[in-house]
Amino acid sequence: MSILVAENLTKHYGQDDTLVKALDGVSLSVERGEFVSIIGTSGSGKSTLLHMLGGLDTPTSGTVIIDDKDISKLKGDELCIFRRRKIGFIFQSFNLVPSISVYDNIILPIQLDGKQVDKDFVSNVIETLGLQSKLNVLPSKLSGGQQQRVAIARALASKPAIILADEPTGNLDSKTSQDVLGLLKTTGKKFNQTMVMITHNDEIAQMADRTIRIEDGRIK
Amino acid sequence: MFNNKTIARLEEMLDAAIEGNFVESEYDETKISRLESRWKEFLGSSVLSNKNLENERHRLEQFISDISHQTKTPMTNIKMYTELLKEEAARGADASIEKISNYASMIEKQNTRLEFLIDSLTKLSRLENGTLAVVPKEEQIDKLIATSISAIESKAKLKNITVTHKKDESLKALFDLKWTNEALINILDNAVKYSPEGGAIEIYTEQFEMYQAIHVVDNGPGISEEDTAKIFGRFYRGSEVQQEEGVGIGLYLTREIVAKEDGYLKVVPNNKREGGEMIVYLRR
Amino acid sequence: MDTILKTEKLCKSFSNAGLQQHVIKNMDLEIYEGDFTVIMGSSGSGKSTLLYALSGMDKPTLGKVYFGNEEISGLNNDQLAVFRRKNCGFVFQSIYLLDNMNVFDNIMTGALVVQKNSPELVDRVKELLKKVGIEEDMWKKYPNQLSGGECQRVGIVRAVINDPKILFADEPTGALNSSSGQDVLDVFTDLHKRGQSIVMVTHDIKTALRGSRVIYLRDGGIVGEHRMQDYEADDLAKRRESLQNFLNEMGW
Amino acid sequence: MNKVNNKKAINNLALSGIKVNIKKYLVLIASVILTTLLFSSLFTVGGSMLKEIQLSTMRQVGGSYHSGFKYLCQSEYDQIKDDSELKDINYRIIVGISNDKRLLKTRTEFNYFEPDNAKGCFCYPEVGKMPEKENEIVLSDLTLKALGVPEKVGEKLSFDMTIADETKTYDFVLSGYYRGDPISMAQLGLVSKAFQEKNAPTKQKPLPECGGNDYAGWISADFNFSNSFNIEKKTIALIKRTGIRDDVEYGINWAYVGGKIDPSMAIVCGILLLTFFAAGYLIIYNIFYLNIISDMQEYGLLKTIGTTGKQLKKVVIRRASFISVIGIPIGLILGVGVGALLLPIISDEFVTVSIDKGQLHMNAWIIIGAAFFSYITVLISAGKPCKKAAKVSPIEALKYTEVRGKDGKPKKKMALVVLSLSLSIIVLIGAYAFITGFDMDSYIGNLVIADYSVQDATLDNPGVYDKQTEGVNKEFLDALEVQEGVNEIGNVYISCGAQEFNDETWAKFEENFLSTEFVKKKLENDNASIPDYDVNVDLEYIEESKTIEGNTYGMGEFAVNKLDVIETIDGTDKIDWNKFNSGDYVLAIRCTQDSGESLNYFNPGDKVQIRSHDPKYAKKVEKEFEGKIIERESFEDAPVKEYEVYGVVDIPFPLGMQMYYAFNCDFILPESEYLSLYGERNPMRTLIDVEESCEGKFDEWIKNYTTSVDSSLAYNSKESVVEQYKSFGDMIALVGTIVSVILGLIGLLNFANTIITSILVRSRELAMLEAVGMTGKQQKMSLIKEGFVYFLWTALVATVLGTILNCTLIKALVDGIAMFTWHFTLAPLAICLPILCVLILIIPVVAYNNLSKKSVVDRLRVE
Repeated sequence: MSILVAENLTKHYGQDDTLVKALDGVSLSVERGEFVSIIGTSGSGKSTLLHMLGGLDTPTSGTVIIDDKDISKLKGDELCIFRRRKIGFIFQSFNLVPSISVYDNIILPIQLDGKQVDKDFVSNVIETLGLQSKLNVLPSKLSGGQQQRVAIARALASKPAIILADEPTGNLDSKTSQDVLGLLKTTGKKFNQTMVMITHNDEIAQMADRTIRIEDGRIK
Repeated sequence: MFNNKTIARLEEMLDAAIEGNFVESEYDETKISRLESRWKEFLGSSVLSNKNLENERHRLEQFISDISHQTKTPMTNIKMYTELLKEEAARGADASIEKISNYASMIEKQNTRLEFLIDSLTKLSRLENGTLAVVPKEEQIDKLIATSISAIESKAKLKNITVTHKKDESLKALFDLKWTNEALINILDNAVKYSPEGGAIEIYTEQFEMYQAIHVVDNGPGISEEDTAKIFGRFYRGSEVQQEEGVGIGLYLTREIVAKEDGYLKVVPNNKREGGEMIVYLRR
Repeated sequence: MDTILKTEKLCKSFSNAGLQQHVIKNMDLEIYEGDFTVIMGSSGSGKSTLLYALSGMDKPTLGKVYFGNEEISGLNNDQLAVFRRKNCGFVFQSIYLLDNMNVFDNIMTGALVVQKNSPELVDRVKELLKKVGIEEDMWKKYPNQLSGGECQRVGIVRAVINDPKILFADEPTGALNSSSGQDVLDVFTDLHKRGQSIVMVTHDIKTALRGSRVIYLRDGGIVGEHRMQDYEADDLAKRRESLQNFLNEMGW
Repeated sequence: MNKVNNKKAINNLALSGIKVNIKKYLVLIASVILTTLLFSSLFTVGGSMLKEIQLSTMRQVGGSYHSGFKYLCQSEYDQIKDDSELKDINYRIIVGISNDKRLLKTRTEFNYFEPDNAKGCFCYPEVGKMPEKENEIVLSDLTLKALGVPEKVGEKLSFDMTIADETKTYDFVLSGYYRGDPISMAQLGLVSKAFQEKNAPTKQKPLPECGGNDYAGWISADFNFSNSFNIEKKTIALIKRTGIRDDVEYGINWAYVGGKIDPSMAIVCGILLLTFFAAGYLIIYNIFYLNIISDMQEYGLLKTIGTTGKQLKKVVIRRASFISVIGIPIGLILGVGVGALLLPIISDEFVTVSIDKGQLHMNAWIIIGAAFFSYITVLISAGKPCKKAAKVSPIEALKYTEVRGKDGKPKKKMALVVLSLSLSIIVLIGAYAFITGFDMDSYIGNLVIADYSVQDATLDNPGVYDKQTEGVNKEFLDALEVQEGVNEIGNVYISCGAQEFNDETWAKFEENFLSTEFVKKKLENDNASIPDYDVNVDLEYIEESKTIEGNTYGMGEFAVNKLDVIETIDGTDKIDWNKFNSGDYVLAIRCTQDSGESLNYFNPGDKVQIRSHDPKYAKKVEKEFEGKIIERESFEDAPVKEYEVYGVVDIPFPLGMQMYYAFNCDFILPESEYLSLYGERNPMRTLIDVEESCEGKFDEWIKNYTTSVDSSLAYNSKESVVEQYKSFGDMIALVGTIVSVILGLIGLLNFANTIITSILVRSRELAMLEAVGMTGKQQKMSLIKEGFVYFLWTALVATVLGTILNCTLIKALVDGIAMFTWHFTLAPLAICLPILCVLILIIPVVAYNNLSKKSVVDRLRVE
């Protein structure tokens, strides 16, 4: 019962002499509750793949089906709402909203959807990520590792169908990276959360249940 | 109350769920669209939960069959040696004491093996069905390491393997002392088993913001990269690990125990370093 | 080979929201002239920060940096800019060509900061562009009309047009796919053969293979060093194997 | 489908966004304040002036009521007073009119007023109370002054009053008084009901049934409808509905009707309003657009985590409204403050002369109007970036860079930026040219022509009908002779009436004047407001009567020299006094229309006849007039003398007398000839030139003479006029400076903001240049050079467009107004451009410095 199925994804930039085949027919599937890592050197197309899977960019051809919904058919605000409910993002540069407190950042996707905040679930997530003492602080006051943990909490809080992490430890030193990866792995298990993480470092990839290798836009 | 358009939609959703092919219609800011997403989520998690149960049951069955398969060998050996022993004894006075003692020691060896397997089986079933829940509390790391070392000291002496441990009273973590002791013993047990005669096992700790790490380094062959990947596989099968008794089950048990305490296990494959290294990360 | 760059007890730390992050911890390092030095290490190990400190792009928090026997760590921003203009060339991962100028003008801007405009200069630019495989028809194009590889090669020409004593490169193949990556690396190797000293930061083995000396960094300190003969395409397998071992040792 | 409620999240995002980078939003708020200030001060001044004009017109009309019926009897009044359509109705009963020598110049009408009616007619006693006892009376301070009675309640007074043709002296006790208004037609006196019933009992029978025309006892009813639109139609409907006699005399209060606004002024005001709106819009648009674009990265991020386009729009609009909620009120308060400051100065000099000048007339519409105007501007300016935010795709926004053209060239909106920069300067040039158009001399030139001019007080008082045209009596002239330092004296005599010519002259007159298109057009223009007016009827009347209205002036040499000579028989533009004084020449004038065209009644060399009006030839003639026989003087047998037209002149305003007839075919005879033809009489006006040195002494003498010796005389001196209208000049200057300062500020704020934002947006590019080796100094130089390009373009566009605007629109506007003379000026450029120049030098350096606080590496690495 796979939560994410990508079929024959291609993405081309520019035309004729400046044609770049970022993705060249990529197919993959992720089971529910699985922690999958996609590894490839930079320029191998892994970021482009993640943007396709997360509906941040539309593929030149091929389909992406998440939770039985083909998102390449969704457009504009509909895609936005799908993202808000079904996909949690964790970026290399954290991408927290600088103007609102840590707690507001965490529950923002839920509030945007007008849902009631599931208080105990959220406080459990906050507890697990050790953020209890930082809730009404502005993100800019936190260290890189702490900000990434807030991003993880935000992704988990809306119980998405899948979490997509783009080089989550790219900006962190080795010690903090180990912490963040540990948290990703344990929270994935604990909250039965399907996760896909992309990285260029195979030591990090080893943390996942399964690893997919990508080279020049194709699965090896 | 509800206009019948909404009720019609709800019925549709129920029928689709029963047939197992419910798909959300479209995504907009209306309440009905949000209801559909949450309905999908519920179906998903319920499917997931009974899927998990089914998986767990499958894995347990698989495991029990592995263990029972593994108990066959020592049992047949014990039967065989007891037969030999009886024969020797039947020869009355000219039975060779040396053979008898040999057979006895073999039986004894198989016995400990059997004992270990049965023991693992009981612990595993208790762990899985939760009768013996893992209850993490703030404990001293040094106490944990000291007790586990003492448990394997005698085996280590046999192969005169030195076990070193840098003490640090201040280190604390959240774990269930009894169960985690069990897990650490398995690791040390393996280390002793695979270290050459006169080798050394070094245990040291490393502090992170969220975790305490316990490194167990031995100068044995270590574990290959693919085996490491397998250990972290979700449906890790005892039988796949080489038949060297105990490696598969022990590690599996350790991994489950640590996972239940929100910690995790990391193995440094032998192509990355000399010898074997296993790291246990416990939540601070 | 004599030293061209030396650091003494170099420290670099960033304070972000009150937390002091020590990225480089009193490092002593020597870069030799004519060497193709590659700095490797896992992400967050401080390799880019070291590169910027060496090249005078950023001032160290503590310790000293010497270029030859001139101490550059004490210079102010403008003096640093002048130092960079005379002695350094830069190639960046995301290339940073000026979007509002065509290829030719991009290079001329870099040149005119140092030299006066002259027919010889124009010829040299044309010759260099041809050498890195950028033909005449491309010269009037704009950066967003070129492929990643082509842009980077233009970036390299811009960096070497003032024939700097040292060429610094920060993950030059970072954003390129493997084929254009190879073209860029060939240019570097060719420059190195003609005696250009290069200091490059990378986390990719294929790039590191081109170096003559590899330094491994972890959490702000140098953990090991590995020397290789100059890069000849033939003994690639042996070279890769020895580098791989070194890196494993370093816990890469 | 009921919507999901996600207001909390939107609000939180919107407001916190502002809290975090408060510095940027302060700039936005400042721009909103400035625009609101601009609009509200404009509206306050405009609104108050309109209200004041309306008020003063009402004062002239004598009432603030929409409409009223005159000469009703009691039964007729009862018939209409309960009509449903009327908002309110009350009445006054005419009693009598002042006939006292002391009140010659302050005509006072006496009525019994219902209290509300008194308020409506602006004569409710401010001190004291309404009259109750028979002998109580309320008067205006002007009447009291004329009577020489101190303003004290309870004061006894008596004066002659005519009630129904019968003049008697009445004794009264003052029960209250109010501030009379010099410009209203007549002062009002309030008598008690008892006095009215006793002396002028209320008429019981309608007017047609009782003859005679005594006014006493008739009821004047005044009433208001629910609103002041098409009052006349409603009044006629009221007559029909109540069944009152349809020939009842009704009076519409033409203050409400709002006089005919001449189209050209309307267009010009429209354009001015438009430019103000454009200037305001441009401040906000420019600043909003550039600042919201810099938030694009945040919008991209929000889009990734699932904020829809619509929600983003809500965030942008909410932030814009938040800014307006703060900015607009402050702007309003400041605007009203500036308006209040400006108002008294402006209205002081404006043509309306009324007691409550310069009061701030605040009404809600002004405030709402200004606020609404500003909020609309804010919403429109936030609109475009709003659309951009909604459409943004997450990826591009995250690494938002400048919009790239197809060929890779960044699409710089240079044209738009330069235009917006230069617009505010162009408007400034236009405003400045208009304001400096007011030239004092030409303004005064046609107001005073000699050091002093003495005439009867009624001559120049717009409120008085029957003016005294022989006011300068002998005593004054003799006293004047003796005064020291008097250089020259010029007497001006006038006799009003109609000109008669012999058949031959009349035929010539008809041929080259009456039958011309010019005359037809003038008549039609003058009577445009009279429905279905037929010009031929008037022409026939004139041709039949063979007479045309016109005065005959007699002027001394000193006065003649003040005339504007248009043409003369000997072709020069100077009058040879000896020749003209020979006694057989006359000067004619020309007829000019509002549009500025003019046509001579007679040309030099024509022969005209003037009949003598010497009293010794006057004889009494019975004439029937409206059914009554009245005695009239006629000069039928007075001798007629023929003169040759020496030349055509214009009579300056302060020299002549204002007469409002369709035509005034005036003639001017030399003083001696005039007196011999018309007999000895007092001059209408005497011009006096005084030695500089003894001007002070003379001024004192004349002031004392005209107040205590002979109060019927009035004088205006060059000093007083200059004084009076100097402040008019100051007003224009003040308004000009304030408007210019606001516009200048707008221009500069716009310019500074554009430059700063264009630098900040390119921070990475600058970092790259620094990395390559361009030092800070070099960078600043290149930025300044770039700023200079902007400066040159702005200066060029501003000069060119400014000149065009100046020579077309402003010239038309200025020439349209009498007191203004247009002259080409680009002075504001001389002030603005240097300031802009300084700005270009400072801003890039400041912007660069705060940019380079961060190290080159950080600026490069910022994703």
